[in-house]
Amino acid sequence: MSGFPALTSGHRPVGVVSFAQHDNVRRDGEHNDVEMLLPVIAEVFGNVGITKDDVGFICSGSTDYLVGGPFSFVGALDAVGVWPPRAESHVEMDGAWALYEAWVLLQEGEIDSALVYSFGRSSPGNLSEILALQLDPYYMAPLWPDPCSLAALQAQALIDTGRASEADFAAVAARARRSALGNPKAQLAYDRSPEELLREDYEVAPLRRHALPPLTDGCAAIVLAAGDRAYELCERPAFITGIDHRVETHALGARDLTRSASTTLAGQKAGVGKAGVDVAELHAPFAHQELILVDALGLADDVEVSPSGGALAANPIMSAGLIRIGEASTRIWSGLADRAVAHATSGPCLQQNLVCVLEGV
Amino acid sequence: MADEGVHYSADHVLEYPYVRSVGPTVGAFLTGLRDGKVVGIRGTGGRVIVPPTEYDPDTGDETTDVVDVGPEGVVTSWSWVPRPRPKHPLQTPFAWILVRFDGADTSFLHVMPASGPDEVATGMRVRPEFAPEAERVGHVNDILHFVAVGGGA
Amino acid sequence: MSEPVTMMAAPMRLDYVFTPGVAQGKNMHGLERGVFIGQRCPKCKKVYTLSRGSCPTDGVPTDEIVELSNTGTVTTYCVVNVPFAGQSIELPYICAQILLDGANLSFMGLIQEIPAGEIRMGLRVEAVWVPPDELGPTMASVKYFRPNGEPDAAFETYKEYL
Amino acid sequence: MSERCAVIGIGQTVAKSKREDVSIAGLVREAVVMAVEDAGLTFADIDAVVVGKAPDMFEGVMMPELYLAGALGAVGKPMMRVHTAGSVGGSTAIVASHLVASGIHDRVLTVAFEKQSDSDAMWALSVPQPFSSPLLAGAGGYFAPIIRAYMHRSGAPRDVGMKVAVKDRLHALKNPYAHLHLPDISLQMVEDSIMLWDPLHYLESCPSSDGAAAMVIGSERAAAQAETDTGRRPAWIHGMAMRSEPTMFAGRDQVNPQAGRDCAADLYRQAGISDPRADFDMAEVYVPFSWYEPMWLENLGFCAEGDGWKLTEAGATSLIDGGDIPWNCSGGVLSSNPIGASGMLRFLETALQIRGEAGEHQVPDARRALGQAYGGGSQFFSMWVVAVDKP
Repeated sequence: MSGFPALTSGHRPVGVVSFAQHDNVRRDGEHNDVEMLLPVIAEVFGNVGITKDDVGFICSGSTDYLVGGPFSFVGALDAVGVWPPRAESHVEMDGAWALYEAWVLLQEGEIDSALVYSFGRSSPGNLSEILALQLDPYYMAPLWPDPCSLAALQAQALIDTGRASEADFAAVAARARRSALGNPKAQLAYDRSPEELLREDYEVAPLRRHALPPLTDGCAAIVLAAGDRAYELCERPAFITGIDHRVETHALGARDLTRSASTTLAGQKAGVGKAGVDVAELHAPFAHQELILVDALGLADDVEVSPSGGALAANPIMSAGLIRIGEASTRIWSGLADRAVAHATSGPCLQQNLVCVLEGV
Repeated sequence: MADEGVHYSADHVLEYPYVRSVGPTVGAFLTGLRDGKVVGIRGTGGRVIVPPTEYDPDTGDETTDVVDVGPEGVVTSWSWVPRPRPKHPLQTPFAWILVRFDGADTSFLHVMPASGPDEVATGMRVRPEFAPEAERVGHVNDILHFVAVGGGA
Repeated sequence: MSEPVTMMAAPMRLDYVFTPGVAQGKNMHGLERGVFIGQRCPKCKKVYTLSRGSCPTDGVPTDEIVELSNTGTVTTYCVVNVPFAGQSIELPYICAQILLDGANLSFMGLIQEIPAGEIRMGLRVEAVWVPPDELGPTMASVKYFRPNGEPDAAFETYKEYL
Repeated sequence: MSERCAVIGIGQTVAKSKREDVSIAGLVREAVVMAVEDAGLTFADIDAVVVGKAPDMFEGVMMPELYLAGALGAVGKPMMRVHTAGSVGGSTAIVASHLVASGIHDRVLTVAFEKQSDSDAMWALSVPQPFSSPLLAGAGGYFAPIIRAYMHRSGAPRDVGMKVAVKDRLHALKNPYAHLHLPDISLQMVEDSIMLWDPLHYLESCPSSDGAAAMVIGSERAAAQAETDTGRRPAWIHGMAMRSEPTMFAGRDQVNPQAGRDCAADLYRQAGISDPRADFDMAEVYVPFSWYEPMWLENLGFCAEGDGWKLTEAGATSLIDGGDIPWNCSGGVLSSNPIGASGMLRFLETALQIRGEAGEHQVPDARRALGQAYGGGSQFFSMWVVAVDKP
């Protein structure tokens, strides 16, 4: 045991001690949600030699619209086996927010560990249409704008400021997919030059195919443990030294799309700038959004960004944010990083953002 | 007969005819569209919010007076769709545009026909092309699309 | 100026492909052959009907396939008198929880060939299947359940499966 | 360590079958603005917002909290969205309270809502799934067989459910926010109403409502400030608990679910409750179908198993009959059911009672109250205890 990192006064040290994710695939037409989760839950417990009966709280993240039936999270509980009855909750959000809820509960000291998981599939329905239902139901949803079209509005606004160009987007995509070559869970990985990528057609101008995330089926799970329990389960826990999330207005025309004010604020509250950052796993589904996020978090040039390939390499909806926290944690466990930042986003054009600072001792 | 490898799948349709009550503020905007005009509402610090909401989108403060805006405006950002999706408002190549109506402080999302990305630009002046009066019902689609004012960027 | 706009139509249609999964596929493959399939949990040994692939209490895959009986017991029921969207059966009708012999979980089924006033807990029933050429990978292959003439089951035999 | 926290602001809309005069944001804001002002605050004073509702398909807006962020004054703040089926209103209040109990925030706004009239509640609750049986029974068809099992086990006479239906509607007459106001309600009227899902009559079932409920949860410091500013006393939270169990498993007791019993045990341990019937002055419990009152009386330990119906029959749960442990003085879910908000209304009503602000349906000198919500197939439970005294 090596002690705990410095924390905000009154906070309890809580660490990520285990992480598992499903293979990220374009379409799993074979398994249902429970069957996809079963091996992931087994792995996340198996990694640290515990069972479902050892955790004090369970929290999941998912959304009903992906498969077109209400209460999808209810059936998914069967992948855990909540018997005898368990303290359990669910957010209709990315699993990163389920992790936040568990972290809050762990702060109170009654429990020492928690299971967090999330699941979601892009393949059962048409995600471009489904996500339009997240928009203002009177003014925007009736027009059925798809996420790529809205992201492209954001990208164009960024180009208009002169702070970035299509070539910058291609450079982000090329680096992310090259990094993904080293990630066995990546769905989309290649070694292609930005110049080559810029020859692709527009999907929605100014975004070309390379600037878009893949459509992914997947799920993920994390075990959190507090205090000494973290060291019992993990040699070098990834302690959460700051975590915060903020939301912006839904009205795209009332926001500065070229800045992520909510990420900046969450990053400040989480203490990103208090010390140097070795690695940042950013949930930027579209290439230009990584540029906005790096800027919003004030990350220095030497910070390694999304070594997993990020959401451009695999974007399992409702899990891609939680996976960023998992990926950043693996860097702490292995000693490749001492201080990491993980980020999750939700809503069109980076409407809601969570920032988590992870440190090893 | 081996059970292994029997994978079924089936089409599943979720289809509901939602009917939304819109309330006085959204209603004012939709009523305006039906009558061929555009209105906004005053929010925090007197700024004009278009499309209008019951609250200032940043502060949550109650909004106050309904005010006429536009009908012309300026494009604040855009994206260009070469291959429209089946539910998109236009089925030939078009641009999504954020339009700040004259007199407004926020922008409104709609569409504009464009055969290429060079036919739309930030800063371009545009105006709405309304559906014929008899066809307007009080819906964002009462604006068929926007067109450039004076025929160019 | 006419009346202000107060309502807005917002029709919505989304198309999906539904994937029942491996375990339910096995159940459905059974239904296609006119057979109920159960799946046994390797830990608690309970036999689940209509399993989604895991034991709900142990959280492990239910891999062992068990063919179940065509007969079972009504554990509890209700008489439906209310019409609602999606319903296609003449009112009133009986919905019952049916525990198939050899299974450890009941499921809801339609009971016919008995007057609504004679339905009771413990009634022994059998499945009536659609004609062989109409069998499909769906619960719709079971037309309904009907009394099979056996004496009622004792409450003790099904009290844990209400 | 856990910090003290309390309800310091309360807001709710009048529940109605169709609120056709407002948008979704307009409806939610009625409750939210009322709760914030009730606490003597403005949006600027709120640290975080926690939103709850039942399936998004009721309104056809996916994750509607994103669209509502501005309406809720949540811009620039943490915002969360909870969904735990029918228990969601209770779970949402609990998640919000933990944000304060953990010491992270001082003032958290929590809101739950449903605008079912944009659709038809039955749609979202009975989406037909491919490969499943065409037989659909609706929510009552799911619960009616469980009620029959309870009647069989307890030997309760058939009219107990009808008595609950009358009692809660009489309570509702004293609550201006309740959806159903049936001045002529009587046992005969319930019995004469159509038998929906035998043994449940129409008037033994909950309505379908539009409505919203909101509370501000405050820290000890915030509670003191609110009391000074508004003169309203805080309703101190003495315990909160959630428990879940699987929907179906071999040997599951759906009449008296273990998750409910475990949740109550954990709650009572936190709040120091040894005899719920004696220790509480009132309770607001999620009773969407009349028979769930006697079932939950047993599940929550207000009497021995099998005896719940006797309390109901004796009038113990009736405010009007001067019962010793009034349940659902607001009229309960049987009188107002904006599904996503129904659980929060239970929690909110307990706080209203503790503050002595329940008006005509106030329990005299209510000092400690139980709020409970449940959902799914009687598998998700959320509960809290609020009291006049500081914990």
